[in-house]
Amino acid sequence: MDILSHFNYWVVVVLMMLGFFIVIARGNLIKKLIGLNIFQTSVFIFYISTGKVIGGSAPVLSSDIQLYSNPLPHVLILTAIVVGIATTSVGLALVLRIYRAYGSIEQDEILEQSRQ
Amino acid sequence: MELAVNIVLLSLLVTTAAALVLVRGLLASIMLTSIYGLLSASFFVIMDAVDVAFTEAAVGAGVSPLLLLLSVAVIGRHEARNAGARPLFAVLLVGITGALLIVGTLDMPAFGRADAPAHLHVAPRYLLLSGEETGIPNVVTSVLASYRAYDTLGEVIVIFTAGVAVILILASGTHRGSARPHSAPVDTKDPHTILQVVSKTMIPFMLLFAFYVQFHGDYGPGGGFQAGVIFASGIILYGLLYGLPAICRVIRPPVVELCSALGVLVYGVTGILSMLQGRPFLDYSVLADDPIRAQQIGIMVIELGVGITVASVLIVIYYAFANQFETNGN
Amino acid sequence: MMLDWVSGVLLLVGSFLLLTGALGFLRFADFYARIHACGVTETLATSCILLGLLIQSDSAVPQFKLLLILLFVLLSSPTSSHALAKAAWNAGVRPRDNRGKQPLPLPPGEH
Amino acid sequence: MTLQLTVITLLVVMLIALWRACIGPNVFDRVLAANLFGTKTVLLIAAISYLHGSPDFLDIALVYALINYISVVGVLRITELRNEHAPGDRRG
Repeated sequence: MDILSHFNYWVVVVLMMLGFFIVIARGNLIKKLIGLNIFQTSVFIFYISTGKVIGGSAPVLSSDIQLYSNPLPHVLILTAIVVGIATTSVGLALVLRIYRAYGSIEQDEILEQSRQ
Repeated sequence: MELAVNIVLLSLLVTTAAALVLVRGLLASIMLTSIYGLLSASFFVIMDAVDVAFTEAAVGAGVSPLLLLLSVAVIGRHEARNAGARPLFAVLLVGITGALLIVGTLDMPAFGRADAPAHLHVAPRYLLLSGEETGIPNVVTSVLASYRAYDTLGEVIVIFTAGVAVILILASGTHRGSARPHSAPVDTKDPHTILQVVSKTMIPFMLLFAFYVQFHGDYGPGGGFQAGVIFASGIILYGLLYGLPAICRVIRPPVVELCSALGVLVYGVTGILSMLQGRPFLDYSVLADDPIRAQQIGIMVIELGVGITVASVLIVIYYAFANQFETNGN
Repeated sequence: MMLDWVSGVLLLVGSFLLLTGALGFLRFADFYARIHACGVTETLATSCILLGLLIQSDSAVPQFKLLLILLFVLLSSPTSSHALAKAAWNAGVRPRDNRGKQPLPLPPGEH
Repeated sequence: MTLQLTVITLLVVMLIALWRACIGPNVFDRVLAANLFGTKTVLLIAAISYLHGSPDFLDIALVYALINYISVVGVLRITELRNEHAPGDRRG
């Protein structure tokens, strides 16, 4: 099997795991959101890689082009990016509220305070 | 050449993500995140996903790092050195999951093959017939706004709901409403004259370009989502330089809040119109006698609704965050 | 034919300038030296590369878009360098010597 | 041929900027690196669009050229408010 034929998918897995690691191993809530963003982008990269056809071109119809890449993943991811920024901002708003209530955004300190 | 650039960009992406794992300090992380966004947009260009790259460019270059920066400005950029860490457990969990996923990819069809199952089902029909059925060269636009308009309606409602959620979360406890600024204008010791002059020349171009993207989306990359983000970016730049009270005088918060609902309403009413004529929801054929013309009108109206909602929700979110920033910062 | 040469030369000059700027950005010891290195090369390199591309295309719309890109980069890139240097100065970053160790003496009146 | 060379140069410059963004040391170095990265992305996308022969991509480069410096303005505004609270906290 050719190494290059699956390179993109492996990169996706690595990125996804790096994001996952940040989410579970870092205690800072904003850092966790950044990790979640990396995870999310890795999914985007996966979809777009699946949609690519080698030798194809962007799916804007034109009479002198024969082969196009798959437009369907593009549609899904295009909307997902904007939804992603909207949901990230909800997350950030929650973080701000947590900061207002606990005076900290470190997971440990918040847990300690809520135990008392 | 294309594949080589693909490999280099992906390696840079992995490097950036690894640096994000290692680096401490939130401002540094935000800057690396913005580099990560730039890299992934370049990657999308290489993968022929022009519209996706466009969206990522508009979101990743302006709004996304900015919201993170504003939150960090309220909270403080310090990141505790070893909080919540059970690194061994985390490494083990991540390693096992990653290994399983890699084993899973081995069954995937090779990258870029034209006969992969993903390319055999609906996509050929879109590519073959969408030109005749809608008369719109950009397949992504016609799929987004016509063939899969139900999905898009869902996404627009999600964005609208996110805007409402941000208002509710951040407004409670202080005062009613999202962004009625009650702080005096920020008195900066030195006004940013150069920045203000340059931005004043560029903001009109941003807004104009947003309209170009909105209405040119049928023929090239673009559409309501991208246009909304670009429009909001222009407004946000103005707000950054002149302060929240100034921008709230230009565009009053209740107006934006109303507009974010208006976009969804435009979208929904288009669907209801076809139901009133006895056709299925969001069937555009009732909008004109000629079916192609009807499709084009429907797609234009819907993209307009999307653009209005996206732009105003992002502005609403900016107002809410900037309000926190300016009241807590002073 | 002639135009191809001109475009090629412009692209090469642009690439060379980019590399020198990046080297300065990598090697210089002090923040202000680094912002100098890439701020100065950036505008000329961008102009060269974009003009080189402009010569290669034969239709009007891409040429117009390239000119717009050039205009916006020329406006925004020096401005952001200025904003960044100002932010760094206000945050208390001060110029240092060639090794990045000793702070340099400041002109009278500054602190 | 020179176009390919330009693309390669741009990728090398991006690598250098990324390295600077990783090692810092100052937070403003990282902002500068991100800004440099933005301009290089504009050029890379423009060059790639000529390599592909499809001028549609230029719109994307145009977006970057327009809104890339918003985040720098954001950094400026935020540091000037921040340093009144926490002087000396410059590492990041």
